[in-house]
Amino acid sequence: MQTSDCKITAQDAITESVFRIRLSAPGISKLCSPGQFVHMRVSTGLDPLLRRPFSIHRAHESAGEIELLYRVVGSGTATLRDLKPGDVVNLMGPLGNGFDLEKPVDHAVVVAGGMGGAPVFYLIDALLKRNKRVTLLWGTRDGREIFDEADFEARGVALKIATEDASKGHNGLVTDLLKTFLAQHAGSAGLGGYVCGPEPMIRAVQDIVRSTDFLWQASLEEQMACGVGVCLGCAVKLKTGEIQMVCKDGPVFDIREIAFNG
Amino acid sequence: MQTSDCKITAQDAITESVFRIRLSAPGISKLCSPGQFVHMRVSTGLDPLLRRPFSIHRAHESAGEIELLYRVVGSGTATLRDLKPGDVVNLMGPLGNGFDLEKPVDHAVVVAGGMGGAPVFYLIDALLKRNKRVTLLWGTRDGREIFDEADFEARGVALKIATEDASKGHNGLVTDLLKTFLAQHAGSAGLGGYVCGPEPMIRAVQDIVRSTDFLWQASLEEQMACGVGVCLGCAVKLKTGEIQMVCKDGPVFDIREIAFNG
Amino acid sequence: MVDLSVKIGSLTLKNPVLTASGTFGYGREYDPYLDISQLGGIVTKTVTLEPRQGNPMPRIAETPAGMLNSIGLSNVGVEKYLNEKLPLLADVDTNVIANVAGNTIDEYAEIVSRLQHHPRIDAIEINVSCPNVEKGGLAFGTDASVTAAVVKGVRNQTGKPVIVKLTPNVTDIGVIARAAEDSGADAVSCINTVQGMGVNIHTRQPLLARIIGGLSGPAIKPIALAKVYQAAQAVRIPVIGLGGIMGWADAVEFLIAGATAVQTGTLNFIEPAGPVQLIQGLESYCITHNISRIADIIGSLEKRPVK
Amino acid sequence: MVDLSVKIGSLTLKNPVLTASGTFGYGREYDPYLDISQLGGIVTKTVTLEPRQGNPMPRIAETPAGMLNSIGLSNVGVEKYLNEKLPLLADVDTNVIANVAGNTIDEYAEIVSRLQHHPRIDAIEINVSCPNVEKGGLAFGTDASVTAAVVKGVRNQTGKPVIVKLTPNVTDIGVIARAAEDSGADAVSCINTVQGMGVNIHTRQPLLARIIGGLSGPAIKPIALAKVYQAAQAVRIPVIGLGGIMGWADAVEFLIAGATAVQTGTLNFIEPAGPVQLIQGLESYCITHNISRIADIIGSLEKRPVK
Ligand SMILES: Cc1cc2nc3c(=O)[nH]c(=O)nc-3n(C[C@H](O)[C@H](O)[C@H](O)COP(=O)(O)OP(=O)(O)OC[C@H]3O[C@@H](n4cnc5c(N)ncnc54)[C@H](O)[C@@H]3O)c2cc1C
Ligand SMILES: Cc1cc2nc3c(=O)[nH]c(=O)nc-3n(C[C@H](O)[C@H](O)[C@H](O)COP(=O)(O)OP(=O)(O)OC[C@H]3O[C@@H](n4cnc5c(N)ncnc54)[C@H](O)[C@@H]3O)c2cc1C
Ligand SMILES: Cc1cc2nc3c(=O)[nH]c(=O)nc-3n(C[C@H](O)[C@H](O)[C@H](O)COP(=O)(O)O)c2cc1C
Ligand SMILES: Cc1cc2nc3c(=O)[nH]c(=O)nc-3n(C[C@H](O)[C@H](O)[C@H](O)COP(=O)(O)O)c2cc1C
Ligand code: FES
Ligand code: FES
Repeated sequence: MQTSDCKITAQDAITESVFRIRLSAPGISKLCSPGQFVHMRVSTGLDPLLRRPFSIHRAHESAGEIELLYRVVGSGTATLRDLKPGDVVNLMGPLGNGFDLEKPVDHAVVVAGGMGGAPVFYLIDALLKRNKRVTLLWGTRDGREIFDEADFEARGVALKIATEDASKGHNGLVTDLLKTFLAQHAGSAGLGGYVCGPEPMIRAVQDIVRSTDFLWQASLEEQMACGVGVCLGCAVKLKTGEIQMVCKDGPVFDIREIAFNG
Repeated sequence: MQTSDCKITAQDAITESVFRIRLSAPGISKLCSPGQFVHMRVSTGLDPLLRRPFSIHRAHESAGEIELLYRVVGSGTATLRDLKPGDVVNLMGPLGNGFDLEKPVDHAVVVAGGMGGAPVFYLIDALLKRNKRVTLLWGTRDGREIFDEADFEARGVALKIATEDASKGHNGLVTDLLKTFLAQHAGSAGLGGYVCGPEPMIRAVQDIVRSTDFLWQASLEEQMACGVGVCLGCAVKLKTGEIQMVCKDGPVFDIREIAFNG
Repeated sequence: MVDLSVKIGSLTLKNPVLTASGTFGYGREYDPYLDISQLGGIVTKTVTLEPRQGNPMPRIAETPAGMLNSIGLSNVGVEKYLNEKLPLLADVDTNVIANVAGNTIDEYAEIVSRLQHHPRIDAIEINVSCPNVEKGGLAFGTDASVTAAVVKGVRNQTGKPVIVKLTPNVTDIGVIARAAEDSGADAVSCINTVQGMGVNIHTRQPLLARIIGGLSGPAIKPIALAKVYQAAQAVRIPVIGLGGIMGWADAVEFLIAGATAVQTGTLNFIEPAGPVQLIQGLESYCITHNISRIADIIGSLEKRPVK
Repeated sequence: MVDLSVKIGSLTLKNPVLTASGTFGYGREYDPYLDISQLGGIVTKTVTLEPRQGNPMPRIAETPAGMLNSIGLSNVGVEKYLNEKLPLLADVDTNVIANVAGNTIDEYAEIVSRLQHHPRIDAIEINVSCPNVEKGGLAFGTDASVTAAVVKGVRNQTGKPVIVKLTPNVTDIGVIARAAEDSGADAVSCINTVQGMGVNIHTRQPLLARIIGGLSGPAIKPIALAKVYQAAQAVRIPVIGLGGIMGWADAVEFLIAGATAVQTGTLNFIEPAGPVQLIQGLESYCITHNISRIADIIGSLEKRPVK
């Protein structure tokens, strides 16, 4: 594995602050699996200094390209936004463990909140390839951050939307959708759950799924420096008391094993 | 006076490392005079941190534009080189004292070495406007850094070139040209001298002109932080023992008054 | 309307933004770029008993997100300061803080005795932290008992608020801050520059003629914040925070960490209007966060729930 | 051919580039990115007597041209280090330097007594400079007599080269370096991280759960250079320089300032192949400047002619 300079081939605005970028990264596109991430150096300057982690949004192995979906929140993502096709960023990856795609024997329920939508596209591509039934529960604050709905539906994904600005679907949180889904599917066999989103949402989901008996995989985020388990900066505590590294042992964990707040 | 964001309107490579950039800067183009400089912030990031000083290479008051000529030597100038028309840099200026254009009563001899060529274009424009006779002695290491020769000659400038790579004119130093010039003009009245270039050249000129009795104005360079006489970083010692600031009291000094090395 | 005022001893600042000594001249140099009457105050360049030319050149260099300086307290001397510089500030509606340094403990007291009657001086900042001089400066500010002696000497001379400017180049800034407090200081300001150095690898010469100089700018912001926090934990007098402040958000960090006011230094070189923009930013921050008095956020750092 | 080798006590490094403790795991983690046998050596993560989980999260944050960490010496403990980590390095052709820390003076000696017979350990680096632990660490390294006691204890246990890793968070690093030298250390390395802090202005929480952490990266390079220079002036034993090295040019600065070897820390996170690229850069520099033995530039800083 190496770090490699990757050319930007396309960059589109979804909203003023959310962007989809496409990069030429043949090695990564070949090796990666859903839930893994790349660690990006956005400039060769010294500020920002550290690499930034981004989930793989979609992989196109034959084209040798990957896509990322990101929100501009600080200097690193602002620099990235200002880059144009032809410009180059440096990537390490693919990193992390990725999702277990076989665990939902039959029906996968994917819960995405905010930028948790990023890895979900790739995940669903892979689940559909494996002929799984897929339900996507997708919530955002701003309804414009929900997109490609028609495409999901055309491919047979059961899509339920929640927005806090009431612009699309249910007016409220994605966890409301999850509660409804679980009530409707109480006792169903062959289910498996995937959760991607900000920590408060993952905590809420942890609470909600306590009563279910199938596997819930959650993708976590932590501040990262190295991205490969060396700096020990991105620790997460498991309920066993054990410490694991989000970058190397994760970012995907069994949601029930995560010990939030001690 | 204010700092202002200025749009780049053109950028051309003279060689791989020397560039001419044109900027929209109406305020500066109106106020400036030859020998003054602008203090540029090349990016809004924190590295490089300080502004970079550049002499005004040419001013186009009616177009509201100025030109700079610069060599890429480090991170600031490398960042500048990578900017494209439409991109913006922030300028403070015009700063510094500029040349006294009236002092050569009749015949101005301009001595330029290396990037000392930058301010000389603007200086000569102004001297010609005042109907002065102009001789330009211009030396560089790399002959490709000498340009616009035909234009100077068409405008009546007596141009003598020295290059260290023997590609144009005299094979040697610009100070050789100066010695010859002074020998030829010994005793001439109405002369005035302008010197722009790296410190070793200015020292050599100081030595050579000791025997002449007209005014020699030299433009100095020092590391700068503030550019306006506040930080006291760019001090130069005069032979009187007094300390002056290159940014505010200069960059143009009477060459005989400068105390190099103590 | 947000109340941006804060108090440093008996001195009220209309807002917590001061410009730092050595980075704002004698107060009027940046007039073309900003309206200084909008500032909470101005700290003038360190003044010494006699004029000083300062150190040999080069005396500045750039570093990653920072700069080194080795100016060496170049200044006009107290005579000229009183007669030529202070009058320029006569009718400016802002506080003027005179920053002073001496070669000996007694010189600090002497120079303050010369300044202290001047009506235009609202407070005195004692520089016992300059890394760029042989005598006084760092050598004094790293020693609690010398610091105490300097402060006591000055305290005896003046009823005006006395601020002691501390160096970060110490093992425990709390000890020095307490020495200043116990000797009668009304406030401490921290930090002065951090000792630093650079080398030109082609000539093998140091970037600064005097080899070691003082590091300032955003690179040192985390260090300054830690020192401000430690000093604020150690003393009850106000702490004035500085070091690497480039915008209002940085200033808010300092206030939350325990600073009552802030100073901008290197920022002034990069964006002369920066200090005034910072005041506007502080006001917007307060409005966004529903804060009616900025003084309420001083030292409001919250502990994190343990994860 | 340039001779890149340097000597640290009885230890010869084939080149002066080591990877710093805590930034290179136990030595094999970066195998996919570089050939570690090309390195002058590897300093492994600080190991303590018992395994440690480290500090609460968050324990890293970014700063201008730098980063803060508050890992808190999270490590597998000496038992697992000996049985599981060192064997992974069995047949790697590079030097392995074990970095150790204890909660008490005696613990330093105890852990060294456990490690010192292991054939894979070529030298020992004593960490008396971690800012992120309650006991040992900074509290020891800021006190010359405690540092001396730790070094003596360790020295009694081993004939292997002993390197003492110093903290920059002191008034005078020369005093601590001399204490280490006088107590039998073979070298000092400097610097460990600089105390620093950051605040989230929206939550008013510190960026690090433990509030104050350690600053590393290019921001601290000028500080590290000054400390290396000061330490090298104070002792005759070799000084190993680190702090903010991002490329070969930075490494050359440290060598000229007085370092015999260098370590890369934060660089490894940003460019894992960086340390090896650095070695190539050093070689090119020597060729360009006609230097046949890199050891010749150690401490070769030239004074500037005074202007
Ligand atoms: C495994 C992983 C996958 C990720 N995938 C995506 C993705 O697909 N799309 C996306 O938009 N973002 C993703 N993130 C978050 C992304 O890395 C951060 O938004 C980015 O690093 C911020 O950089 P910045 O310089 O713009 O902001 P900064 O100026 O560094 O920080 C701005 C704000 O973002 C927070 N932040 C910074 N870094 C992180 C981080 N690593 N994790 C969480 N919060 C952070 C800071 O605390 C701060 O509040 C992912 C994070 C991880 C750990
Ligand atoms: C009044 C004045 C006018 C100038 N006019 C021009 C001009 O018209 N064209 C031009 O190409 N350059 C000019 N310079 C020099 C120019 O400012 C520097 O080349 C530039 O700042 C280097 O920035 P950098 O980030 O690319 O290099 P850095 O990485 O900062 O430095 C690279 C090298 O350049 C040297 N250097 C850096 N800053 C200066 C400086 N201010 N003066 C001298 N050497 C420096 C450094 O010592 C170092 O060796 C002028 C300088 C001054 C003081
Ligand atoms: C060029 C320069 C000159 C300085 N001169 C002085 C001085 O005369 N007296 C003083 O107390 N501090 C002086 N300082 C220190 C600053 O006041 C300030 O403490 C330091 O730069 C840290 O703040 P900053 O990072 O915002 O610049 C000087 C700093 C710089 C950069
Ligand atoms: C995440 C991280 C963990 C570190 N852990 C240790 C450690 O366990 N032991 C130690 O002696 N130093 C440790 N350090 C300090 C580094 O070895 C080094 O001294 C410091 O980072 C300065 O070098 P740099 O600027 O090149 O990173 C750590 C540094 C970082 C950034
Ligand atoms: S980011 Fe370094 S261990 Fe995870
Ligand atoms: S650059 Fe600040 S005084 Fe000249």
